[in-house]
Amino acid sequence: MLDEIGAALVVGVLTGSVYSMVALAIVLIYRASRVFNFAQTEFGTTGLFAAFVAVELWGWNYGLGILFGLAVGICMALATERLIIHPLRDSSRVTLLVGTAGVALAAIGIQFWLNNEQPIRQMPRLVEGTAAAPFGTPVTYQQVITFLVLIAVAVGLVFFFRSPTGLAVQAAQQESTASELVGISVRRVSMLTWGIAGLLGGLAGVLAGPNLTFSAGFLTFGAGAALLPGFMAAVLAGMRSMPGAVAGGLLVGFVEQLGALSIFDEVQGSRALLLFLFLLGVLLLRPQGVFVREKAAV
Amino acid sequence: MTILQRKSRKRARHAKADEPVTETSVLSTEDTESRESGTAPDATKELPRVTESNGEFRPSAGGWIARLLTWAVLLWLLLAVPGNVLSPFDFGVSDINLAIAATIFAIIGLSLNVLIGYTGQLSLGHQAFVGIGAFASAYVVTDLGLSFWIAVPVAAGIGALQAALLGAVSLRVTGLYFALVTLAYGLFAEQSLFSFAEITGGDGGKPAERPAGFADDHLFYYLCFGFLVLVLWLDWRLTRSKAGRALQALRENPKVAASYGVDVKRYTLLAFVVSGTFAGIAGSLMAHHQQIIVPGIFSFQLALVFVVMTVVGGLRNRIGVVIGSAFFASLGEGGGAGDGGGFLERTIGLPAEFTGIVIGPILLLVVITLLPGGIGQLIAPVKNWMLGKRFDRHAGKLKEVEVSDVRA
Amino acid sequence: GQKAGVTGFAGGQPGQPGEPGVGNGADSMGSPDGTGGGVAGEDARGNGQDAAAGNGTGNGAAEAGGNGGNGDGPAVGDGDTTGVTDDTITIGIHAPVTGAAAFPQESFRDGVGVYAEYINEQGGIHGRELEVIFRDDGFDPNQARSVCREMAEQEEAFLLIGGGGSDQIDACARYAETVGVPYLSAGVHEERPGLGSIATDAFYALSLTYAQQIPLLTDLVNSEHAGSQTAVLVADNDSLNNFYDEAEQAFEQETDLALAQRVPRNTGARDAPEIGRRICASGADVVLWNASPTGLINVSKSMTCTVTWIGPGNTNGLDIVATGGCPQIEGAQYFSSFPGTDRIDELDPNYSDAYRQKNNSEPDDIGVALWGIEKLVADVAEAAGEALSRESFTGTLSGGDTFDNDVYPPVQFDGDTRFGGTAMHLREARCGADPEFVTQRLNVSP
Amino acid sequence: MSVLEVNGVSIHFGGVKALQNITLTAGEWEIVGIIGPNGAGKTTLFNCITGFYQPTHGTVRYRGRNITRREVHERAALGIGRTFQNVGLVKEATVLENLRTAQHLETEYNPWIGIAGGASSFFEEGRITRRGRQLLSLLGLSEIAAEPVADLPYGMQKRVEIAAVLATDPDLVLLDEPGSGMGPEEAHELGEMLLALRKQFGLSIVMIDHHVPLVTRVSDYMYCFNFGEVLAEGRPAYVRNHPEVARAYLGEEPDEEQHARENGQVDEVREGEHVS
Amino acid sequence: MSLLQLEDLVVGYGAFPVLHGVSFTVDEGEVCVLLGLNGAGKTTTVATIAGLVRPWSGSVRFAGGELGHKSPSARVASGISLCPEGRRVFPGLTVQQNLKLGGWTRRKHSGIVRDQLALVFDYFPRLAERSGQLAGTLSGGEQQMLAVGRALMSRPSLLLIDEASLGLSPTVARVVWEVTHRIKADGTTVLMVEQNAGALPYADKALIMEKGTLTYTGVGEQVQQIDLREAYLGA
Ligand SMILES: Nc1ncnc2c1ncn2[C@@H]1O[C@H](COP(=O)(O)OP(=O)(O)OP(=O)(O)O)[C@@H](O)[C@H]1O
Ligand SMILES: Nc1ncnc2c1ncn2[C@@H]1O[C@H](COP(=O)(O)OP(=O)(O)OP(=O)(O)O)[C@@H](O)[C@H]1O
Ligand SMILES: [Mg+2]
Ligand SMILES: [Mg+2]
Repeated sequence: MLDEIGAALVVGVLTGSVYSMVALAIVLIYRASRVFNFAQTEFGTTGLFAAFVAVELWGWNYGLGILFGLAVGICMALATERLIIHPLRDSSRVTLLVGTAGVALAAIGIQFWLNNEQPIRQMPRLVEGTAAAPFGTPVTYQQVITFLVLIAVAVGLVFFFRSPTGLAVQAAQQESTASELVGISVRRVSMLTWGIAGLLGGLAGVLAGPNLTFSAGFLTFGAGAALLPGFMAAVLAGMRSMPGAVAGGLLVGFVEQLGALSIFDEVQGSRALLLFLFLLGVLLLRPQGVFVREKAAV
Repeated sequence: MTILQRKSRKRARHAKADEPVTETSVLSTEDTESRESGTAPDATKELPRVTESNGEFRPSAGGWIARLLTWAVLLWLLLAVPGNVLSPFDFGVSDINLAIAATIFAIIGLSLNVLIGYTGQLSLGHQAFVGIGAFASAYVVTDLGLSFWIAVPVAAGIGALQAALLGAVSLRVTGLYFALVTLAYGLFAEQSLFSFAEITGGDGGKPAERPAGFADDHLFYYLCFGFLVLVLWLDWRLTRSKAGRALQALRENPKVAASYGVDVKRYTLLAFVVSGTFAGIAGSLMAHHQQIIVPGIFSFQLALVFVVMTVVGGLRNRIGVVIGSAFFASLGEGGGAGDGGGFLERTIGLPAEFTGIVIGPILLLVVITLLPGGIGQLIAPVKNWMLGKRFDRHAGKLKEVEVSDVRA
Repeated sequence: GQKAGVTGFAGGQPGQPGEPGVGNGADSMGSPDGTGGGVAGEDARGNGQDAAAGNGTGNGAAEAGGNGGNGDGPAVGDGDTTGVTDDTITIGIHAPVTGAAAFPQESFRDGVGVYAEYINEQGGIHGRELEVIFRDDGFDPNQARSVCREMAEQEEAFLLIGGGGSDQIDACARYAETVGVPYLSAGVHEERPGLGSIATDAFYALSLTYAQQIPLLTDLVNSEHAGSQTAVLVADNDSLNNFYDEAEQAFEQETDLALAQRVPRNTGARDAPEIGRRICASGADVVLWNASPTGLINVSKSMTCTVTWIGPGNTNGLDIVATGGCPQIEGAQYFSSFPGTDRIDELDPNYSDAYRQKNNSEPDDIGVALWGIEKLVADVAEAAGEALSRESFTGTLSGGDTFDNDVYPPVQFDGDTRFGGTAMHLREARCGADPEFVTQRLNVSP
Repeated sequence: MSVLEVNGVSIHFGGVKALQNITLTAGEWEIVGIIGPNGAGKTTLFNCITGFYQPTHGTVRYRGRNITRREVHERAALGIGRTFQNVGLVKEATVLENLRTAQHLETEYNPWIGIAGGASSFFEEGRITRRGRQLLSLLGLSEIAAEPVADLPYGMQKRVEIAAVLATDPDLVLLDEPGSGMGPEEAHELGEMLLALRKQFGLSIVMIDHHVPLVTRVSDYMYCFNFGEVLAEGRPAYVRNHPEVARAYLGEEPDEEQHARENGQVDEVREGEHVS
Repeated sequence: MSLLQLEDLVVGYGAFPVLHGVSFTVDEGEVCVLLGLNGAGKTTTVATIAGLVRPWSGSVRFAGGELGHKSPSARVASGISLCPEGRRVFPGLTVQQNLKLGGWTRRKHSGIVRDQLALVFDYFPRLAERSGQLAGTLSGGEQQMLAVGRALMSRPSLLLIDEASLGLSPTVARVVWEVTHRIKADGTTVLMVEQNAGALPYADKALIMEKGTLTYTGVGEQVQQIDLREAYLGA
């Protein structure tokens, strides 16, 4: 039992670190554009596909392939901003949400199509091998790297939001007319944040991908599905706090993983059940979110 | 309770004496008692009569005939063609199935429109609402052996109940929290609830017989169409009555709504219940349409399709939502049948099976960026014209905001 | 009758009155009782137009009724001839090429109709050309049912073939049985809770079902992995309940079973580590995995130990699984009802040439599977004689003859059985080889 | 009997003491004016009366009934109507539609009957539409009945807001800066209108405004707030010329001796500021 | 020399023109007041100058150059700052953050930002008191002060103020007008929209607008003589 809980903790933190990375980007975009970005994980899957193609099919050097994947993720995010978000800037939030969902679905469709010859893919790891196996659960170097990158990114984002540019990002979202009137180019700010989100997405993709097989929609609905847990984590963070998003992702990962305990073996969908109960509990106890101080400034 | 209080207030007012207060009376508060001697005539009595607006557009005789003809063609398309009556087309099984799916999706779209459009709350778990309606209906018919006509109200009631419960929980919070709760609920239903064979009959699904007299696809279409008309009626009356206006005020400015006396919680719950009822009805019809309803289809992707079709149809635009939903139903049902001539396969190598999943979302993006108001925006001029107004290309268009690069 | 009416088994099979499962067009409720069906069939013949009216159930068959074509009395060979014209026979295949666990669309695009083209070049089947239509079922039982309905009723397919995905096969098979369209597929399960047997009327499994392959699996363990500890991991789809129970029991009795449990259908990041942990903790070295291939690979990637994967056919033995899963699944042994491309040329020298002739791509093992099934259909139709009808086709197929086309293991239906497989081929993953799944043994029978 | 009695109300937000022990009454058919520097707590008092804020101390009574803990919509049902400092209307709806919405409590059918399309709902809808039009014509707003509120100039929106509050059929109306965004001419008209409406509808009015001449002209009684406290109260002329008020609010030299003598002059200065 | 020059400006919303050919100039170092009834088009005029609304025809020239289709943010960089109607503070940011953002175009020169901040706090001590409060929770008048302060932060060469006195107590309104007078000395030109006659004593030039056209222009002494009621009714 203790072993199982230990394993759940390890696996929860490892899967959770991908959720956290997604949650960070979701919070970032939400703070910048007031939209829940459904395409976030597809920036990652697309980046992963690109890296895979570069490394495995074109025979590029691994590092170059990863950079290429990240670049594709960023480009996709920028294109989304220019082609969908910008033209829809005056529309309601769910229209924007549907726009990003459309981007995600289109990306998945295209991945499906271009990939249909070989639907099951594997990307080699950055560093092969297992760093440790606490409680019988292998922790790969890849996962250790993912976790470290997550922490670095989260710290970076906290500082970003404290910087003048970070302030401008929030200002642009809260009162875009006024932002223009103080000289902030809403357009540039928006591109900047989407670019960062694309980078985060790409990172999640190229870091999470090698641990599993991947197929179209890998990070959205596939084996590495992190969109919905990422969303939960982001909401738990009140859609604003960066450290909250990280903690939220890890927590969601852990709670979900408790469903894997053998006492729940007979319970169908124990993970979803636990998450649902957990969220209900959270909402009843702390309606304003878990990781938010009321009216926190940053 | 509140109504009673209000009535008593009115009585109190009518009990006042008759002398009007004079404008010049300048009294300090200490003397208020002495001023308790005037009256104000009841507002409604004194208000001037207003003549109804003048100079309204009236179509010419020719205009009326054109409109009537258009109506006739529309009715023929909706009523005669699917039944292969007076129709040069041969409506085969896949066509009629598509038509049925379209009506059912339209009801789902309208259900979601109540939530997203009227209350501004996003539901990411609507597949669960529909699914539970479907299994409730199948259960009533198959396990309890009762009639379809009992199953539909039961499904609607269960839909209403779950929406009310979920709504009550999430009323404590607003905005994305409701989306989150519905999302988690949907996943829970999909992975946990729908895994109970007692409810769903197992992965192979639960049979759901069609009602006597409607076993035939064509007849079943008319049944579904009837329900769609009913839902449209309810939805129309909702928006045209006090509840709809209260919801609009709530959505735009809850403080103002409350200051008008709108009970925020009560009306939000009301909208949830209405939405849940519609979803339950749709679920029931879906079960009897499929005849065996499998739990596997009620996945998050379906919930996403529901949201997408509603928004693409056009929030708060009934006809747009119906058209958008029908369109997405055909994308889903038709699967790969989109690329008839194999045109895309020859040109860009896109196989027919993938047209739905590749072209569909791209089409969606094009529609939504060109028409942020959805399909409803596109058809608004036609609709207005058919309702006897002047044809105005700009009707339904969102207000152009000539502001450069600024989010208003 | 109706415009797109589909011919049901409106009149019984005159040649074999009382043959259970055949000729009881009205019997769509799954009654195994041949007599009742026969009576209904008798009645139906009198009614001609409405086959089902006879026994008053009116269920399913009411739609299937219609132009039975045999309203005017019994004549041998004269039966339901939907899909058969003087010069064509149309058959329909469905399989998932989109959806959660799709097969490569290219494989189906290229593989479907290779044998048809080949046989048509040879003069067809009694002068009739074989036409194959294909529909994607999107890995969705509802869509499977509706594409099958479309193929049967609108496209008037003579028979339907399930290309993969047990839930879709189940859904389509059950539909096919309500309207009496012959339905052929690889063996999957025999029944599922709540819905009963998959094979009540028109269903024919051309290979061993999962459960029938259990003895093969225990034999495999005992012959090649003697002394190993075993684990049984089965997807939690309820159609596999039966398989799981029987496999657990068999492995318990005949091998050293260390772990038995159900696994989620799509094993990804969140469950793979826990499953891998349990396998390694149990000490098993041979693991029966009957769940999705991606799950197989994901679990194998998050394990600290190495094991030999084994399992029943067909999906996990496909080359695409090895291509995606190597090197982790090295040594995996999966049964399959068709050989890989490494052995097909020696078994049936026509396949590769015919494949290349139709397509400008290299033949693959999915093509072999399609080739084999089309070939089987053609063989049976050939044997059914000139006067082809659904009745004569199914009559021939289930008449007790063995059909061996060198691709599929021999198929034989006699008496009541709807599961005509007799053996399986065995494929083994050898990472680095070409193809990476080699055909290790042919025609392994229980 | 007073219509409104605010008794010792205090509220604070973190460190900010927005209201401290405020006591205020408004009698039947009385117009009470509130002035005071920015951030003095005027709007906060309205929020306490209408229920958007819960006072930390003190009670709010309406016609003798303690309503301190009532919900906002319950207070509205009792007959308290209010306008907002930054225009409280449904902006995307038309003016007439807003008036219908405002008659929520006047619309006497069950919402479910409305959804089902019961006959009574059609009848009521017709009635409230007519009543809405009557109100608009009374306030001279008939011409813009079909305009979406968002397209109207600010001053016009302020007027529509008053029409909407009247549509709720209130007994007590709280007006938060009704004259803001209005020119002198319009502010003058507004004053006339308020007096007329009070008479016609039998209203008690509490109003906040920075147009001191407007407030002094229409009020029967006046309060000046400062730092969450009542600085001065009494008849308008008294409050307006109160030295503390002059210093804290009007920014004039508090010269108590000259106070009486300079009354007229002070008036003129302010007349110059807010022509009315 | 005129700093701002509007020529035959036609602006509208949707299909309806609101300004029907407005022309006027504002000279450097001038305080100019734009008066007019509700809906006259005052807001539209200043919004066009700030770039929030695109003119249909006509030209806006600033410091000798045509502004054309420059974005609002680019105009701020070139020295135009607007305190908009309806305040539009950043509700989720603190007072201090709001003001800092007002100096966005000057963020490279921390000295200027610091000086301006001190100046704004000096003009409006209430803002200094509340520097850590979220702007959304300020009272209406406090928000208005913040909006004016924020517009001052970039030390613009042309300051546009749209009804600054709206919601301000007489004292604070007077402070705003005095500020315009004071910054004139630093070379800042001011164009302010007002409905309040109290602003007139501080103005060098007055424009009166009616239904989208200018009906009156007065300079110097004339300005002090304007009787608003007569001006509106009599024109
Ligand atoms: N976004 C808009 N869409 C349509 N019409 C508008 C819009 N904004 C303003 N108008 C119209 O333009 C005209 C001028 O409006 P503007 O706001 O410029 O007037 P204003 O002089 O500033 O009035 P106020 O003193 O009330 O602020 C008004 O008739 C108004 O109805
Ligand atoms: N929710 C809140 N959180 C923190 N402070 C608040 C809140 N609401 C109001 N305040 C503070 O309380 C004080 C009183 O605000 P209020 O809005 O009542 O002022 P007001 O008298 O209406 O001023 P104005 O004339 O500017 O509208 C202000 O200083 C304001 O900053
Ligand atoms: Mg206020
Ligand atoms: Mg204005």
